[in-house]
Amino acid sequence: MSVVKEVFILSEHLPALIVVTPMISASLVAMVRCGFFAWALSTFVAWVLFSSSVVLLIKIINDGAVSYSLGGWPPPFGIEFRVDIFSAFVLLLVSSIGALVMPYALRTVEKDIHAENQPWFYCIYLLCLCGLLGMAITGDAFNVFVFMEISSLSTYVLIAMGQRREALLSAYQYLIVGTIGATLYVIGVGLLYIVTGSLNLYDIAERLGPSMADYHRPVMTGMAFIFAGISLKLALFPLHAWLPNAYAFAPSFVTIFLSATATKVSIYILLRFYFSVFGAAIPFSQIPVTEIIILLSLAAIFVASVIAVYEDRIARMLAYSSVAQIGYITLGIAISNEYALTGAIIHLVNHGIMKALLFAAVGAIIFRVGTDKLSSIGGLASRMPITMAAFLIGGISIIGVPSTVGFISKWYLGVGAVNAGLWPIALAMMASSLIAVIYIGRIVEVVYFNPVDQRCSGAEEPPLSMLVPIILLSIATIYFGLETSWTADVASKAAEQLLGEVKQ
Amino acid sequence: MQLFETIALHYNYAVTIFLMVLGLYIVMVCGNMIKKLVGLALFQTSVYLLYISPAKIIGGTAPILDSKFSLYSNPLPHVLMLTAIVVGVGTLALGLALVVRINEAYGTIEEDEILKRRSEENLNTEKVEKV
Amino acid sequence: MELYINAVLLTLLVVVTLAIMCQQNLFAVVVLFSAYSFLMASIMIVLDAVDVALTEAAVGAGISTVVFLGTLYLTKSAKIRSGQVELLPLIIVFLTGVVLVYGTYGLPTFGLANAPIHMHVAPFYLEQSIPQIGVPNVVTTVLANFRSFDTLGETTVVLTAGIGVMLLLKRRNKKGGDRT
Amino acid sequence: MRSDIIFRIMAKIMIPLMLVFAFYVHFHGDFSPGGGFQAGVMIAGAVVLYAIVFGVRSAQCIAPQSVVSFLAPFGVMLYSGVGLCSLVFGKNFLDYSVFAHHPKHAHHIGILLIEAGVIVTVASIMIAIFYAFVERGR
Repeated sequence: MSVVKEVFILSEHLPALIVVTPMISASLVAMVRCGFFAWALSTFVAWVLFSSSVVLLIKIINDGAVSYSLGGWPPPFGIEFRVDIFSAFVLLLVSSIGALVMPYALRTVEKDIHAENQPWFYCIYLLCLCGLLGMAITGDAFNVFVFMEISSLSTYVLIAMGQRREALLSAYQYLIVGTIGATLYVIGVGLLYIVTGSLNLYDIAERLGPSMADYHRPVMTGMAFIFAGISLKLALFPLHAWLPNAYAFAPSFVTIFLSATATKVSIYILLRFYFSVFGAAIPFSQIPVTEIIILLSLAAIFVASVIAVYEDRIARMLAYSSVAQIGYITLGIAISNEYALTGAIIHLVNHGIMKALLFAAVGAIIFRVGTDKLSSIGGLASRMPITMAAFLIGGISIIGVPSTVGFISKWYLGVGAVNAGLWPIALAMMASSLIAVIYIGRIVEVVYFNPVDQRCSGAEEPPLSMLVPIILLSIATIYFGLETSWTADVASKAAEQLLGEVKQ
Repeated sequence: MQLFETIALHYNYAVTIFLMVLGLYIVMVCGNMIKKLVGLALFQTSVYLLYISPAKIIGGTAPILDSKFSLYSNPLPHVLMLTAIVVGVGTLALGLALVVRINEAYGTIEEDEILKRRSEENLNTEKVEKV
Repeated sequence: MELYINAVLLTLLVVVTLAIMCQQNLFAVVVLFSAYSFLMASIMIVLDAVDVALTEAAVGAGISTVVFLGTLYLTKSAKIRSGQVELLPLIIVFLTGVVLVYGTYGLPTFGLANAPIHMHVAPFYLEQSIPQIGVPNVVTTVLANFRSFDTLGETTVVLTAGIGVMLLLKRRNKKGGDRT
Repeated sequence: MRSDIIFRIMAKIMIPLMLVFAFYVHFHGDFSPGGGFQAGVMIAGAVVLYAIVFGVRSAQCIAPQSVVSFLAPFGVMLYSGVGLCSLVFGKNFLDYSVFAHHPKHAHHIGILLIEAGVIVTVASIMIAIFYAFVERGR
């Protein structure tokens, strides 16, 4: 009986626990400093977080949004955690990827990171997880900044842990760009705070409308700065220059985790501000960003895809493809009718799943062959059939073939574009899929049809601890491509709710 | 005198913007990694002025309550900027640690020199592969 | 009066910043940055932000300078080559400046007690600090009570940065520097 | 610099003063400017001064590397432990009212505890960063 009661009390405090658990376990890992313990505890925590975000999402679907005031101070005086369907969905994405990559970490981290540094590495990983979850859960504009910095600082370190010296350089460049982005965000929040006097996102939204009359200019400038700052963080074209190197040189475990989560959480923040804060206060017709975002997204989709075609390293190719896929998401946000927005939100998750799968497969290739250069992995499919089959599944999902997750999101985005009367955009999306066919096709050709390269003649399937996450991710890619009731329902509910907050 | 006062009232924001712009310029133009971080620090520091200036009330006092005063400046921006200072020094330390490691790995901290070497290396490896 | 002290200090700040920009000697840049931090701390005192001033003096002028000097020592670098003026950064910076001027021109007048920033949330802190918590320093109250979670996050940021630096710089016991 | 007598004497006078001032700033933070963060940086400053004047080896005798890197996460642990304490007693995270019956006392205890967490983490991290840079130069 008392156990039930305790569980009930805990579920009441779930929002706080989701953020604090990784924080505490990170400090525990750093205090104990034993390699295997660090991995075991991180894995345990990641799976606990995964299950608690499932519980949280179910609870929110049944009972509606949850507000949790930290320190017992009611908002706007204290910091508030506001979890609605959308944030719970993003929490679930982050924590599920965080949990899925943990078994994968065991062997790759052993290989990539010196034994003495492993506990600290896992500590930093947990802090990164904590920062990302905190960004998705908090309802306070400045608290977002604090968690953004926790996640960014840990990301810089994680990237710098790469084997090659270029990793240091990309980490440094990311540090410069990321800090500029965060500072621009703080400037924007500061301007909003000066004219509203509040930091709580929902309180700002309420007070923004009345203060627009007197302070039109600062509000618009604040909005521009917030959007510019977040765009740097989410690598919106043409602010994407940091991303390909960062993903290509980081340890493969880090790349999988970051590619699936880091930019997605930034997109979540963008959506939060776009719909729940500015959209709720200012009629959209007065926000002149829609056309700009559509143009930039189309440019991202085409330019990044074309660059991806000419890349020689698979990791960089996939990184450029990430920039293109982010373009799809921002496109859906800009069209912002119900279908397109649902498509954008599903694509957050779907792209997370398929990019994690692709990078996991590339990580396995690097683990066994030692390189991911196209020129030296010819005929690898005969040596690593399961890994390459998983890669193929991820590849056709990137292209958007039916029965994969990639198709679902593109379908919603396309229907959204058509509903909005934007036929050319729907056609452009189809054309861009053809470019994806080229770059995925290049890899498939080399791997399946070229003679076996001498470098990978000794290669074999990766160890089971790496193979299981790869297989799970490829099953997810197909399962959520066929059985859409789960993802699409939640996403459309989230989209409905976001659009419901917008002032008409 | 009136003119002086108007200028003085707008001076805070003017200087804030100047510092921001200059900091950003140093970050973007300077090839030296240490100086780049100095520019970044300037950019971050200018935000303190943006937050603290509007918190001030002329004739008010610091927000430490006492029966002798009744007008206090706004304490909330002060708290936010304490956090920002901490974040700033964290970023700086991390950036400098990266610079030290880059210097060990490449033997220089000038960005353009590193890029030049990298392109030379690329040429060399291509030659090797062709042979 | 405080307005004019403020103006003089701000002007000094601008001068130091310009000197930083033009200076080619890295050691001088670091020392100037330290001076900049002290000036910033003085301005914070004029603007009644005493806690921020104390922190900026301790961190900006103290620890940051130590870390900068440590890096200079480790990288053995003293001079930098002067970069040429590039067009694109200039345009971006100019645009940012224009947008900022546009935005800040409409802000409430400096130093007025009835600006929106003083009307919402902040009065609650000032009123409730003594009756509810019994601490006269409102900055401490907000830091440790009302927004204590921010402070937890801030401490975590410090931890992240510190562990990151240790991870990057700590020599391994056996053979270090096996990076190719 | 080890042989410079002026430095050594001045440091011997300054370092205790710095430490006393740091603790003043920490414990008097309720009534005057300051708090755990500023105090932590000052303690770190005292150790840095000691290391500069008397050598890093002797500084590491007072503040050993292992202790420093153990205490840094301990501070965060202490801080979040306070929050968990509130949870255990059924209040929201970081609600101090669980520590005593009288709300003002409870807040005092709460502030004291979390500031202790902050000072421990900040001081040890700043010292650790300094050590990391110095050790790299050997």
